Amino acid sequence: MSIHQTTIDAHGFSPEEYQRLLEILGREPTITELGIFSVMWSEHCSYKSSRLHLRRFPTDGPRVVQGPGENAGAVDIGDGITAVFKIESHNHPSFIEPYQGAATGVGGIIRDIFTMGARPIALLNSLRFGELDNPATRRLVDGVVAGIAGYGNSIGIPTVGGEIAFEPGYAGNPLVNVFCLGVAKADALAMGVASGAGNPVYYVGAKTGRDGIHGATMASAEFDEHSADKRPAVQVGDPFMEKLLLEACLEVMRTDALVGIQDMGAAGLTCSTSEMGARGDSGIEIDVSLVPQRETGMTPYEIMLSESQERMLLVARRGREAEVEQVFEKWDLHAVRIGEVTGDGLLRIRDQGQVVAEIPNRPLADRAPLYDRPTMRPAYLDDANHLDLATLAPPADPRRIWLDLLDTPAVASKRWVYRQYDHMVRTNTVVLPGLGAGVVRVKGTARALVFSLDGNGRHCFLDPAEGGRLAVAEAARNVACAGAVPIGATNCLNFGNPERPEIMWQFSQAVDGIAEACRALDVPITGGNVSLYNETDGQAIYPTPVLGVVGVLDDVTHVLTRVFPEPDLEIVLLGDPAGGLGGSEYLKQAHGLVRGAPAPVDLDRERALQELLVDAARGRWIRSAHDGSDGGLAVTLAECCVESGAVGAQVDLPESVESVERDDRFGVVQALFGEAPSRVVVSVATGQRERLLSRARERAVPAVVIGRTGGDRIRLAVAGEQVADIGLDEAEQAWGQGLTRHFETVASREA
Amino acid sequence: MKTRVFVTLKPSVFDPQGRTIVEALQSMGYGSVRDVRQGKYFELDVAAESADAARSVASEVADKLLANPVIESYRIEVDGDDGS
Amino acid sequence: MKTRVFVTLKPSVFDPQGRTIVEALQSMGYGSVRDVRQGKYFELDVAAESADAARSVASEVADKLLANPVIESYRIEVDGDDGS
Amino acid sequence: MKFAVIEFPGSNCDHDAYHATKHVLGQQAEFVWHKETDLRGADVVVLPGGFSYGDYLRTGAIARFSPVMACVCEFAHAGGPVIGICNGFQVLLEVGLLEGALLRNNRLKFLCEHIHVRVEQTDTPFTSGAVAGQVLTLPIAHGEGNFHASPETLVALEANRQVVFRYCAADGAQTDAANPNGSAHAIAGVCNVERNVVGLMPHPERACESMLGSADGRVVLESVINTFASAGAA
Ligand SMILES: Nc1ncnc2c1ncn2[C@@H]1O[C@H](COP(=O)(O)OP(=O)(O)O)[C@@H](O)[C@H]1O
Ligand SMILES: [Mg+2]
Repeated sequence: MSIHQTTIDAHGFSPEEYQRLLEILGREPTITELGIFSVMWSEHCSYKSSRLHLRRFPTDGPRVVQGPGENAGAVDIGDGITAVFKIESHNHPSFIEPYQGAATGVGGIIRDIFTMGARPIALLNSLRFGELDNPATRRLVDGVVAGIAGYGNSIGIPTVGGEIAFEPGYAGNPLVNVFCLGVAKADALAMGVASGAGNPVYYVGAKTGRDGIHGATMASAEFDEHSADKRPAVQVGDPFMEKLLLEACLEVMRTDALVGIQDMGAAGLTCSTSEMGARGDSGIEIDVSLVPQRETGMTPYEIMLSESQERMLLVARRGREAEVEQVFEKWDLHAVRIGEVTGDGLLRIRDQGQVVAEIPNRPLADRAPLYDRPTMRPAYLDDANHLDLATLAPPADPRRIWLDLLDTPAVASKRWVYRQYDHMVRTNTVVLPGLGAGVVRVKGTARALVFSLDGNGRHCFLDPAEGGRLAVAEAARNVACAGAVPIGATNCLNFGNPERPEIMWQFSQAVDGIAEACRALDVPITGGNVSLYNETDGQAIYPTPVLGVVGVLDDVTHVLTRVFPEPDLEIVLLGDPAGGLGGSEYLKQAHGLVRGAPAPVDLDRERALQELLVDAARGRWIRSAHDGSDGGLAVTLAECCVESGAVGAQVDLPESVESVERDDRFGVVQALFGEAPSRVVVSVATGQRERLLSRARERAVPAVVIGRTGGDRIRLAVAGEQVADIGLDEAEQAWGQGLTRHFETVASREA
Repeated sequence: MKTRVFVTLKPSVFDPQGRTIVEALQSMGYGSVRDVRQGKYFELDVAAESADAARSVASEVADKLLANPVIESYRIEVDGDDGS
Repeated sequence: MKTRVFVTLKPSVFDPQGRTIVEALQSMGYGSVRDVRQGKYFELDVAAESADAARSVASEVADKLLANPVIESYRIEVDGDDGS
Repeated sequence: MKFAVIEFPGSNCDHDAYHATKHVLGQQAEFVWHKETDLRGADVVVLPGGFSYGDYLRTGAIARFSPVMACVCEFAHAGGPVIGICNGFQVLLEVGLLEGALLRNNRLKFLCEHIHVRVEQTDTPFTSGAVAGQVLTLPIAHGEGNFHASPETLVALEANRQVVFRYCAADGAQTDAANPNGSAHAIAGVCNVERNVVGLMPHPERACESMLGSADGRVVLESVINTFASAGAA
């Protein structure tokens, strides 16, 4: 029976792609085969628009144990221990069902980590939403945060930090990116391979239902006004099941009865069987009628494409079956043998013995479509990059601007968010959320792992290449501010429709920027995720690469946070004192503009700054370090002062002489609220000023003493002239409540 | 008027709580309980002239707030009224 | 046999979820909803010969597991049986 | 002395309790799987925090039926010291070793932060090393920690001096703002009439090393170690 053209179209094949399918099979596909090809060749699984570009990332380095290609990347942190980490997006599912979408995103990334044989020890998330004055957005935020909390808290992996931003462009397409970090003994990494003909293939975990069928293709399709009625089945997360799977899988891996293991994520059984086979250069054969099912009457097509959560596929060594089965029994899980590895290189699917699909495995993966899509610099840039301060209304009183910025949800304390996350479980969290990068100690060693997620859609909108460089620099800088050496990176590239040349240009530029900065800062990319088609009704989100950088702190007792620890310490500004207003929070907040160009990062100077920070932490020359970002130095300083045991400061900032946008009316505003990379505010340990300044000179990092901690107010001067002054209680009131007040009356669905 | 709203997961949606409860009951010796699905139950006190009016308020409220139409469906009962 | 168990907080126990829902509804313009109490709802599939037998299994199960008598009370309905 | 840390499916602070007792305080510690039916000669039992059975249905509701709970009850009835932390406290309430129940936090959100509790009673094995009225800084991490009991039970708990920990401000004052979850009488932890079973929502085991933000939780675990040592000496 021949497959109808409408069926082929509904599976998203282009004519050329379908032709290639026919060549591979040498015949017409069965419906199950068509489904398998369609998910494997979807954007989500095949990276067909992005693969070409991702090759430009640096992925090697002396510390890299596992680069891109496996379930997660891995770097050597010393003491025979490997850090395993990855980031994943769950944007579309979270928009459709915020709680479950976010929850299953967390579940998915955790599986990627323990699949590698690593124990997950920390989670981060990076979130983007529309503005909070819209009640629908507030419900979305409420649901996403509750979903992340619901899953992470229950499974017992601390969520130790992240980032959250609000821009109108994300209103119809929020971004939910989650990052997980685990640790493994260097020699105990597990791989997603199927090899050794005759070895049994096991299915373990939740039963298969009709959830998320075509989820992988859905994640690659633009939203339109009909999406709401398509109502694709939503997966419901079961963190309890995953906790059992996590413990049982780690226990099985401690035996050597296992050949390979992979979770069933996007495209479920299809992806796990064919990828494991392809990696092991083997065939694999399963019978879908043996797959545990939650619903009756499921077809082979449905079983192969289901995205039910909390399932794993594993290949055991023949003769060692009993050991594997016993471990799962202990955890009340039943490992079910559904097939075996074969030597014929075919992915063969049976249903009660009868073959329903038979596909050569290598070509399914290797001959997946690959596109070099056209790129074109978008027309909006010329206008958007042009910022003329003379056309702006005169700035308000600096004190007023300062308080307003502190109270902006993007800048204000994220306490409302992270209070909902168990950030202390497992007793490794050395720095509580809100104080800087995530810091977890590695028990049994003196070390800690330090990690940060950063990205700024506004910057990338105005200059995607610079935005990419800035994101890498900021994430690495946040790691260095804690005293750690950045050693590896992961990334999540959230963009619009790649078939539009302007979007593809943004993508390509951002990749170039990221690649360049990763090389310069010596943080190879070990993996990541691409999420395309982030558009609603033809309106794309800001191009939003999110960078996750992981660093290692050899001695955990050297750790630093952003907070000024006590009065009477000197405050030093490291890095470039000049800030610009292009793309700044001030411009958006006070003038409603996303305009100009973000201040560029000088990567050599950035690297020198980060090395200086690591030296200063090791030498205990400094007591705190905080990276200035959104809202400029005035906001940075306020953030150093508030929070636990608040201490005030008197600071005199240099005038921003070199700023690009010269306008006398804006001199003070630029000094206080101008943004620039490679700037860090530190408090100096008593008696260590000269050492810090001389080391800074050696490394050619600008360093100026700008003030002293103490008192119960934050007083700011520019070039000797007092310009703004707020009480710690006022700062805490504005900054502490800026986000929370939006949520006081929201009734959550999960209530 | 006392109005009851029952919110249940749609039949195709997986109910991990229900499954865990059945397994617990089975290990406690209640093998005769073959399946459990867990839902939510709301008792609303609605100021309305008639059962119909109360029902219509309750169903608006269920649509907007009490139930999540993507994964849940609901049923309403009004005191002294058996339609459903 | 389909058996339903409704578990509600005892009237003396404060129900913050219900209160939050009332407040949200009032801010959404549903002033006519004067009170909301939230409970749990279980659908049990019980293998039993009669409605009475199903009811008795359900009430044992509710006593032992589904409801916590310190804070909750429950009610049972069996398909094709209106006793309560 | 030997601690038994009970592991239910879904427990996730089991490793925290094990680490604190074994590696920080240098005692013997063993995990005891919920299907086991003996406590392996333990001197003290810890029911750790987490989400036993996913907290599905109701916190602690399913875990109380685990085989090991019969041993725990027997151990408790024989006077052995038992501490339930967070989810472990919820299990102790469900199984009836302690009185009361825990409702959802009054603001409905899960809450993870450091709070203060006042030690109200020092004649339990877990508070004997504290000074009456001592204020401890401890982390909480729960969604259902709102202690509830009938008015009669509350009167009895107070009259019998069974309220062991109460939420308070940093200076020990009892204020509404210092009660994070709406608990009746600001109750953070209680004991049984015999005083050998203690349950509390805050996590002393997460506060045994100053690097983690507070070491105030040590007094709870050290109390039971010292009680045992002096009992052994006597
Ligand atoms: N979604 C989130 N989840 C958890 N923690 C968050 C989240 N958003 C922000 N935080 C925490 O709040 C702090 C401030 O975040 P952010 O405003 O991005 O600061 P910065 O730009 O200095 O990194 C960080 O320590 C971060 O970990
Ligand atoms: Mg940031």
